[in-house]
Amino acid sequence: MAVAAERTPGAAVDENLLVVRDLVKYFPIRKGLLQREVARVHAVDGISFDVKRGETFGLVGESGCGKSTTARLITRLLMPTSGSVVYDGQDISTWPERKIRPLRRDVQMIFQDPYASLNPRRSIGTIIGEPLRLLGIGDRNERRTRVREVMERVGLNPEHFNRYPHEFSGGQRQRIGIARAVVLRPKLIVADEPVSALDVSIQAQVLNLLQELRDEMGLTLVFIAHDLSVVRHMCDRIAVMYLGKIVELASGDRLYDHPRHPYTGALLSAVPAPKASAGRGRQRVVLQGDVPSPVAPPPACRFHTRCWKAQPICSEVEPPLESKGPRDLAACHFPLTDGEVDALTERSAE
Amino acid sequence: MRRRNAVVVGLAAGALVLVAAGFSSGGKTSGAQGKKGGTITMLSNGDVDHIDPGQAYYQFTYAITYITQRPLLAYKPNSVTPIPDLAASMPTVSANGLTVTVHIKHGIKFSPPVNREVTSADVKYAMERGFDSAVANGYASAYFGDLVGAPTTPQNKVPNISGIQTPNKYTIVFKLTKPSGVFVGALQEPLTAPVPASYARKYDKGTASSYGNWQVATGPYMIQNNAAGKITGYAPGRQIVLVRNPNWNPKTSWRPAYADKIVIKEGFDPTVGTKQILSGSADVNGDFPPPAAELKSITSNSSQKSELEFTATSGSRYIALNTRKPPFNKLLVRQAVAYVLDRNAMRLTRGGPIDGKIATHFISPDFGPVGFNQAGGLTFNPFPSAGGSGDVAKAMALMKKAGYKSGKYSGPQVTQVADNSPPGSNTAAVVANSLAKIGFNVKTISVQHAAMYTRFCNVPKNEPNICPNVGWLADFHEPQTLLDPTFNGKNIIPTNNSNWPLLNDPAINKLMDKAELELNPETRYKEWGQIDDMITKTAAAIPWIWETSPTLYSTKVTHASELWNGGEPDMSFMSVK
Amino acid sequence: MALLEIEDLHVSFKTVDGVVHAVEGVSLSLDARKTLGVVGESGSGKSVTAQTILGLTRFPNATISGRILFDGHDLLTMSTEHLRDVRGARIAMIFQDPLSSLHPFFKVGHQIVEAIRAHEDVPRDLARKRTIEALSSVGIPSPEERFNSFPHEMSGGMRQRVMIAMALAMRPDILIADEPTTALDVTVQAQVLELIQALRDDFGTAVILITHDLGVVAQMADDVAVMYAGRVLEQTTRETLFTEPEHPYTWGLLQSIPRLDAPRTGRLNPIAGSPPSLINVPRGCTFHPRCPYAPPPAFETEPALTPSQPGHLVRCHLPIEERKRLWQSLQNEHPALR
Amino acid sequence: MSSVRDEEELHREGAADFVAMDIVGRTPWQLFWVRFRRDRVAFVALGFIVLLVLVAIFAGPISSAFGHPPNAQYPNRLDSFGTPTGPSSSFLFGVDQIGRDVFSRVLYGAQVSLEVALLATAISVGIGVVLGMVAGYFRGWVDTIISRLIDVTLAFPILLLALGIASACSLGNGCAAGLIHPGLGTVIVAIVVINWTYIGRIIRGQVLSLREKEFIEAARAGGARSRTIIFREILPNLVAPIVVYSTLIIPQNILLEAALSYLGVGIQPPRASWGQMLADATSIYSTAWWYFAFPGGALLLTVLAFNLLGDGVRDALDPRTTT
Amino acid sequence: MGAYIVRRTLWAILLLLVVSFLTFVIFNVFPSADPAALRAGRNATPALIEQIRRNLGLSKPFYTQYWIYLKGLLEHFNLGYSYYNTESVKSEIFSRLPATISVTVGGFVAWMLIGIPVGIISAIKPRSLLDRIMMGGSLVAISAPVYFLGLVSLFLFAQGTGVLQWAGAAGSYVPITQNPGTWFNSLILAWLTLAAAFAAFYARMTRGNLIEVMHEDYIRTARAKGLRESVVITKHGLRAALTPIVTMAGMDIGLLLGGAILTEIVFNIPGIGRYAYDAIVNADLPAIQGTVLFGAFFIVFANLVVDILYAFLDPRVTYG
Repeated sequence: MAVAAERTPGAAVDENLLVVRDLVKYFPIRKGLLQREVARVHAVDGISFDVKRGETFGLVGESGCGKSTTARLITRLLMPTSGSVVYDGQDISTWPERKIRPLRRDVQMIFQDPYASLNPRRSIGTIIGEPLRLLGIGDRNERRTRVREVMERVGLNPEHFNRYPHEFSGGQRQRIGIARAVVLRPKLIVADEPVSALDVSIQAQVLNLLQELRDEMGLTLVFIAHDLSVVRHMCDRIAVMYLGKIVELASGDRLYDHPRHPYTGALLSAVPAPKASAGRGRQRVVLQGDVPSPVAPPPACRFHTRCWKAQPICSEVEPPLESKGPRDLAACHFPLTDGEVDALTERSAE
Repeated sequence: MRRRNAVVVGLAAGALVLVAAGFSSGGKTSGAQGKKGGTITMLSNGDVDHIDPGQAYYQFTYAITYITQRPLLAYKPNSVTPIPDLAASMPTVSANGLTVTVHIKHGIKFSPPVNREVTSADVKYAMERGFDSAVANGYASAYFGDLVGAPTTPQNKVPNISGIQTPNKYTIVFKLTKPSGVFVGALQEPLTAPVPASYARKYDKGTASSYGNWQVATGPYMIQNNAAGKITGYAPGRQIVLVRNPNWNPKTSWRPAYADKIVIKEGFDPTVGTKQILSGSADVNGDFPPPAAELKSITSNSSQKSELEFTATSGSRYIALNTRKPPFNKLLVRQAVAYVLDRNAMRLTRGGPIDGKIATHFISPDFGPVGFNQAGGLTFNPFPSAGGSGDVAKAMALMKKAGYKSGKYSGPQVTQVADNSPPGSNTAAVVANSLAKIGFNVKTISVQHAAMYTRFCNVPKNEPNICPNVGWLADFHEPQTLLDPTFNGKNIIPTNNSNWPLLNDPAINKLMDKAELELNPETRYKEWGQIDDMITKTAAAIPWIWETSPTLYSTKVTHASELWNGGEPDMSFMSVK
Repeated sequence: MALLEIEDLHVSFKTVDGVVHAVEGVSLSLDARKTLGVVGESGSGKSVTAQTILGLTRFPNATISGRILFDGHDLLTMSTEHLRDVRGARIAMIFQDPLSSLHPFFKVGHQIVEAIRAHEDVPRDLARKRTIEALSSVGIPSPEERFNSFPHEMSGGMRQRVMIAMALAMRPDILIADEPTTALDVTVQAQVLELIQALRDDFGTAVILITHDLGVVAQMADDVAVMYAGRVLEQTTRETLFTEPEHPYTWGLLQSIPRLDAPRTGRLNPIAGSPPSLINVPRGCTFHPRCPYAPPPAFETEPALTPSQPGHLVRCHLPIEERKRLWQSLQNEHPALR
Repeated sequence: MSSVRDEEELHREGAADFVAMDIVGRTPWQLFWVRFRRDRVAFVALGFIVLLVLVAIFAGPISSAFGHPPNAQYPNRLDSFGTPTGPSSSFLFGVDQIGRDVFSRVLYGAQVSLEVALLATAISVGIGVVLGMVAGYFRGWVDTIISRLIDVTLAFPILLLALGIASACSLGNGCAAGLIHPGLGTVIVAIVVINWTYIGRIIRGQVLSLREKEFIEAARAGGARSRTIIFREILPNLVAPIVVYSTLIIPQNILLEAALSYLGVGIQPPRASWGQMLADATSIYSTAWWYFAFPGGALLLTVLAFNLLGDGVRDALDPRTTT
Repeated sequence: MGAYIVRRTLWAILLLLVVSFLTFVIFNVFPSADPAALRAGRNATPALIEQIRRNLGLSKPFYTQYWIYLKGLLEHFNLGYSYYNTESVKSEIFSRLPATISVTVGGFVAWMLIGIPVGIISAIKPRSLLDRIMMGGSLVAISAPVYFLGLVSLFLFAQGTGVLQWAGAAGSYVPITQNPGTWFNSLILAWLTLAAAFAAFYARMTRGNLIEVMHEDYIRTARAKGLRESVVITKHGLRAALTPIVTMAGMDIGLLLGGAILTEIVFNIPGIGRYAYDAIVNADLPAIQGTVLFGAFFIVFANLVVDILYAFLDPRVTYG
C-alpha cells in the first residue's frame, strides 16, 4: 500500500499537505428575468487552516455553518470566490477543471448520503472502478482485480461486483463509497459527514474501517461531521465552524478539555452523554434562538447574537482567530475561563 | 359561375356548393300571389364572400345582393333573359355596337341614411369604383374593360372613366372601344347597382374599402343598420339580417317582396341544416345542398319530396389535363383518359344522378337555346361509354396508338392537385383509380381548396399534370363567359390563370375571337356551340357533370321561385304561408 | 395501575415484497408523570409502536393485535370515532420532522386552534387566546405575531416548539415524542429537550420518548425499553440500563458510540452485521446472528422477556450470572462504559 | 442529519434496506420486468399493441384474405345517391363514401398511427432529451435560451401551431426547401415542434436535480469530464423517465396525428388514416355509422392500449406512484 | 409582489411579441394560398393581383410588414383586416368570443364538477371496485378524441340526427342572449364531449394527488390531534391536493379560451377556434395572426394569473 515513503527521499517536504488561506465562497442568489444577483449566501467567509501530512483534521459545526462547502472547495468541486487552497505546494484554487483532473488521483472524497452518492443505475463494480477507468489506470482485467481487492478490503463481498446499489444496506453502501474513494490510493481524503446517515451500530463499523484504511495507507484525512463525539473520536486536530467562520481550532483533546470559544463550550454542553448521570450536576448552557441566516450574517463576531458572554465590542470588532493558550486558536474577545469550562462539562463535575 | 368560384368556397363540411347559374329546369314556380309579412329564415354553411355589392362575386352573395341592390338589369326567377331593374327599359345598342344607352327609372331612392333619389352618376360611380383596387372587383376589367378610358392598370383611387357618360340624371351612356357580345348581358352584374358617391367616397379611401359595412340599399330589403348607417345586421360567419328598405317603392319594381324580414343563419352543418328545414325551424337552404343521404331520404318520402326542387347550373365540372407537359401533351393519351374516366363514379362522389347529368361537353343544358343546343345538346358525346363508367378497351386501344405497346402507360408518375376535403378529395380519388386502369400511377397532392387554385392550378408554371377539381360556371347566359376565360389561348396568364388545360389551339382561338365580336345572337350561339365541340374533342379538359342544385323549402313558406342563376332561391318572391 | 399499558402488541404490514413484521409482542407500561424512553435503531419498530397507540397505523394493509389499555379502554379496539377523543386531547404526539408534520398551507396558530376546537366547543377567540398562551409557554417569542406565521417561515426549532405547543394545548395525559430532535442541530436539540422536560415537570404529563440516541434517553427518561427487530430486548430504569445493562445488544449499542465523556480510544467496538429484514426475521433470538455471546439455544428458540430482577426485563438466553460477568469484563476493557 | 425513517414509510416505498437483502442479483431492468408482469391490465394492453403492430405489418395479406385492397373502389357498393353501404360478409366494416373497403382501410390506418406514434415520439424525445440535458447540465445562457424557447413554444395555441405548420407544409413540395414533405413528414414535424418541449422540460428538470446529486459530485471527484458525466452518470438515470414519458406521449401523438388528419392537413390521400376517415365520416355520420365507428373505435382502443401500457410502465419503473 | 407582477407582465408582453413575430415568420415563409389572388377574385388580371399585393403590403419585406402590423397593434390595438373578406379581425374575434366562452366555460364547469368529485371518491377508497371502474372509465375518456366522441354523441343524442333525439339544437349554436334555453340545449353535447377527457384527466390527477397527500406527515398530525377523518380529507387533504389542480385548471381554460378548435368544428360552433381554423384554411394571414395572438394572450395571461394566484394558495411560494 502506498505510504508517505513514496515521496522522493531527501526532497524538502512541507509538513503541510494542505494549506488553506482566507478561503471565501459566496453563492449568489439570483432572481427575476435577468437573473440579477440580489443577495449572496456567505457560505464560507474567510477561513484559514493547515492540514498536516498523515493527520486527521476535523471540521465540526451545525448545519449551514459552511463545513460541507469547505469540503467541496478543498477538493475543488467548487471554485472559491477568493482565497487560496494550496495542495502539496501548489495553489489549486484557480485551476481550471482540466488541470484539476490529474489531481483527482491524490484527492478523493467520501459523501454523506449513501443513497444519493451512488448512481442507482450502475453496478457497484463499475462505480468503484470508475475512477480507475477515468484516469486510464490498468486494463479492464487489472482494474477488475483491483476493484475486487478493494471491495474485499472494505468488507464487501467481491462476488457482488455486478450488483446494483439498491440491493445494499446503508452501511454497505457507505463501504462502497469508501472503496471508490480509496481505489486510487489517494493521499488526501475528504470525508463529508460519512456516518451521519447511519445507525449507531453501523456507524461504528464505518468509523473503524476509515481508521484502519487511514493507518494502512498513510492517508491524510479531512473529516467533517456535526457530531462532536465522532469528530473527537476520529481527529487529531479540530476546527469548529460557525456561520462560515472558524471560531476555534485546536487539537482534539485540548478542544474538549479546554474549549475557549463560548460556542464550542455550548456545543459540548449540549451533547447528552449516554450514561445514567447524564445532565446531572453540570451547568448546561442552552443557547437561545437559532443560527442567523448566512445571507445576512451578524457583523463582527457572528456568534454575538447568541453568546451569553457578549459585550458591545463583540458586535463591533471581529475577533481574529488567534492563540488563546498553547496551540489553541480561538476567535473570541472573551474566551472561556477554565472555571467556566469546568462548570459546563461533566468530566470535571465528576 | 357565380361562385367566386375558383377561389373562395368552402372548406368545412364537405357539402359546400360551388355551383351556380342557370336556367331553372324545374320551373314550377308557384307563389304568384303570396301573403305579406313574416320572416324567412335561410340557412347556410359558409358566409358571403364580401358584403360590399361592388366586391361580391359569389352566387350565394348575389342572392342577398339582388334583393338589396338594384343593378341596371336583373333576371326574374326562372328566366335566362335579363330585364330592366334600375333601368327603365332595355339598353339600346348602336349599330356599330360601340355605344350603349340606358335610361334609369325615376323615383328610386337610397335607403337611410342617404335617402335621396338615385341618379345615373351613382351608377357611374358604382362601376368606376370597381376599378379601384380598394374595391378590387373581380370581373370589372373582364366585362367592362372595353369601355373607353377604362383603366388597363389597377388604380389606387376611383378613376374617372370617360366611356361612362351621364348626359342627364336619368341617362347613362357607355362608349366601347370595340363591339362586345357580352356587354349588355354584363349590365346585370351587381357592379352596376348605384352607389352614392358623396356618401361612399370616404369609405372607399385607403387600401381596402369599408363601404360594405356602411352600404345603403336600393332594393326592397336592406341589411339592418343603425342611424349612422353602420351595418348592424351582419355578423360574419354567423348571421345576416335583412329588413325592409323604407325607401323602396314597390311601384318601381317587379319584386313582390312579401316577407318583412329575412334572416340568413350561417355556419350550419348541411345535415343539421337540412333537418331544421324539414322540421320547419328554418325555411330554405342557402349555399349548401342537402347531403346525399338526406336527399335520399327526402326523395323517398312522398310528402317531403315535393318540398325539394332542382335547378340546373350554368356550367360543368371537368378535369383539366396539362397540355404543356408530357404525357398529356399528346392528344391520343388525353383521349384515352377521356374514355377511361369513370364519370359515373365521379358523379357518385357528389350524390349520384340526383346531382346532375353526366356532362359530355361544356355548355350546360341550363343554356338551352343559347349554346347548349347548338353544341349538340345531349347527343354530342365524343367519348361514350356504358353508363358513363368508362371504356377501358377503347382507352387501351388509343394508348397503343399513342405508342404504349401494352395499352398501358409506362412513363413516370403523374401528379394531380386536389382538395383536401370531400367531395373534391373523393373525386380525385376516383380519377386516380380510373387512370390506374390504363397504367397511370397518380400521385395526389392534397391542399386546401383555395391553395389548389392560387398556388397550383392557376399558376401555369406550378401546374401539375392533372387538376381534377376544376369547373367553371357562367356569370350570365352568354357562352363566351363560360368558354373564353377557360379555353382561349390568349387568356393564359402567369397567375390567376383559369385556362387550366393551358389549351392554346389556334383554330379554336381564332373562332372565339370572331364570336366575341359577333352581335347577332343566332350566329354567336352557333359559333360558340361549335367551339364547345372543338374543345371537347381535344380532351384537354374532360367534363363529367352538369350539376343541378337542390333547394329544400320548409312547409311554412310558399314554394318559392329559384333565382335566375339556379343557385339560391329568390327570397323576394318567397312568402310565408 | 399504569396510565398506559401495551400488552403483547403485534403489528404487521402486507407489502408487495412480503409481510413486514414491524412489531412483535411488545408490552410496555407507562406510569403517570413518568418518561418512558424507547430506544432502537431504524427498523426496530419503535415508531410503529408509538403510532399504533393512537391508531395511526390503521392502514388497510396493516394487521394489529394485542391490547393497548388507556384509562380502562382498549385503544386498539376502539372505533376511530371514539379514538378521536383520545387523540390530541388525552394523548398527544409530536413527530420527527416538524416541517413536514405541519400543514404547509395553514397558519400555525390556526393549526393549534383547530386542534383545540376539535375537542372542546370553545369560541374561536378563546381558542386563539389559548393558542397564544401555548405558543408563549413553549418559549416562542412574540406569539401573537407567530400565530399568523406559516410553518415554512419558521426555523426547525421553532416548528418543533409549535408542535409541542399544539400537543400541550390540550394538557394531555401523555405526550408521545417520536424522534423529536432527530432532525435538529445539537444546540436546538438541547433547547427542545429542555422544553419537554420543563413541560413534563410543570404539567405532570407522562412522556413516551422514541429515539435512537442513547444520550437523549439518558438525559430524559425514567424508564427505558430497548427495541430491536420489532421486539423489546431489554426494559428497565434509566439508572439500571446505563450501569447494569444485561442484553448484549444494549452492550453493543453502548460500545458503538464514541464518547465525549471519556478519553479517546483507538477503535470502537461495533456490533457486527446489519439489522435483519423484518420480512424474514431470523429464527431463534432475533439478535443471535450479530451476538458474539449467543448460546446454542438462541439459534433455535426465541427467549422470552423475563425479569432478571424486579423492574428489569431482559430477552436473553444467557444466564443472569453470565450476563453480569460479561458486562463486568466489558467495563474493564472499556473504561468509558463505567 | 440522520435519515432514520419510520418503517411503515419504508415499506410503502417498497425498497427498504431490510427487504433489499432478500432480493439478490437483480438489475433494475429485471426488477422492472418483475413488477410489470404483475400488472395484468398493462400486460393485456401490451398484447393488444403487439397484435396491432402485427396487423399493421401484415395489413396487406390480412386485407386480401378478408377484404379488398385499401384503395380499390367499388362504386356498385354505393347506392344511387353515392351513400355507402354498411357491413356485409364481403365488406366486414362496410364501405366508405367512394366505395372503398373500410375494413382494409382501418387495417392500413394502423400503419399510419403506429408510424407517426413511433417516429414522432422518437424524434421529439431525441430532441427533447438532448436539449433538456444540455440545458439542465450546462445551465447558464444555454439553459436560458432553451428554456425561453420552450416558454415561447408553449405560449402558442398548440393545435393552431400544428395546424399552421402542417397546412403550410402540406403544399406541393413541402416546406423548408423541400425538406419536409407533405403527409407523414409534415405531421411528424408539426408534432415534434410541439412535443419536444414537454420532454425537454422534464429532462431538464431531472438533469437539474440529478446534477446536484452526490453521485455526480462523486464522479467529478473521481476525475470525470462533462461528457462522461452526461453519458455514463446522468443518461442511465434518465432512461426511466424517458421510457415513462415516451410511453405517455405515444398516445398523445397518435391523437395529434389523427386530429391533424381530421382537420385535413395530415396524411395525404389515398393513404388511409383514422383521423381522415373520421373527418370524411363527419358529413355522413347519421347514415353511415360504420364509417366513424370502426376507425374511431380502432383509434380509441389503440390510444387506450398505449395509455394503459404507459401507466403500467410508469408504475413498474417508479413503485412510488400511487395509481 | 408588485414588482413581481410587473416583471411577469413585462415578460408576458415580450412573449406575445415573440409569438406574433414567429407567427408572422411561419405564415409568411410558408404561406399556403396567395392572399392577393384570393382577394382579387376569379376574373382579375395579374396586374390587379400585383396591385392588391402592394396594397396589402405583401410585396414589402416581411420585417417591414411585421413592423407595420406591430405598429397598428400597439397604437390602435388593430389586428388588421382579413384578406378574405376585409372584415376587421379584431371585431371578428370579439364577436365570436361569446360562443367560445360559452363552450369553454360550460365545459370547464362540467369537467370540474365531474372530475374532482370522481377523483375524491376514488382516492378515498383506492383499489376498490368503484375506484377501478371510475379510473378505467376515465382512461377510456382520455383516450377518446373529441371529434370521435362528438360524432358518437351526435349520432346517439342529437335531436334530428341522433338515435335517442335527446339534445335539441345540437350542431347549431344559439347565443345565450337570444334564448338561454336553446343556448343550453345547443351546447350541452359540446360541453360534455369537451369535458370528457378533461374530467377524466382531472379525476386521475385529483385522485393521485389526494392519495399522495394523504400519506404526508401533516395528515398524520391532523389525525393525531383528533380531527374528524372527514375534516382531515376535505380540509387538510384537499387543500394541498387541489392546489396544483387549480393551476392546471387555470392554464387549461386559458388554452381553450383561445379556441376549442376541434369541439367548435365538430359541433359547428361559430367560435374563435373555428375562425382560426377557417383562417388557416383560407391562408388569411391577418386572421391567423390575430387568432394565434389571441390564443397566446390567453395562455400567457392564464399563466400569469395562475402564478399570482398560486402565491395566495401556497404560502410557501415567495416572490421577490
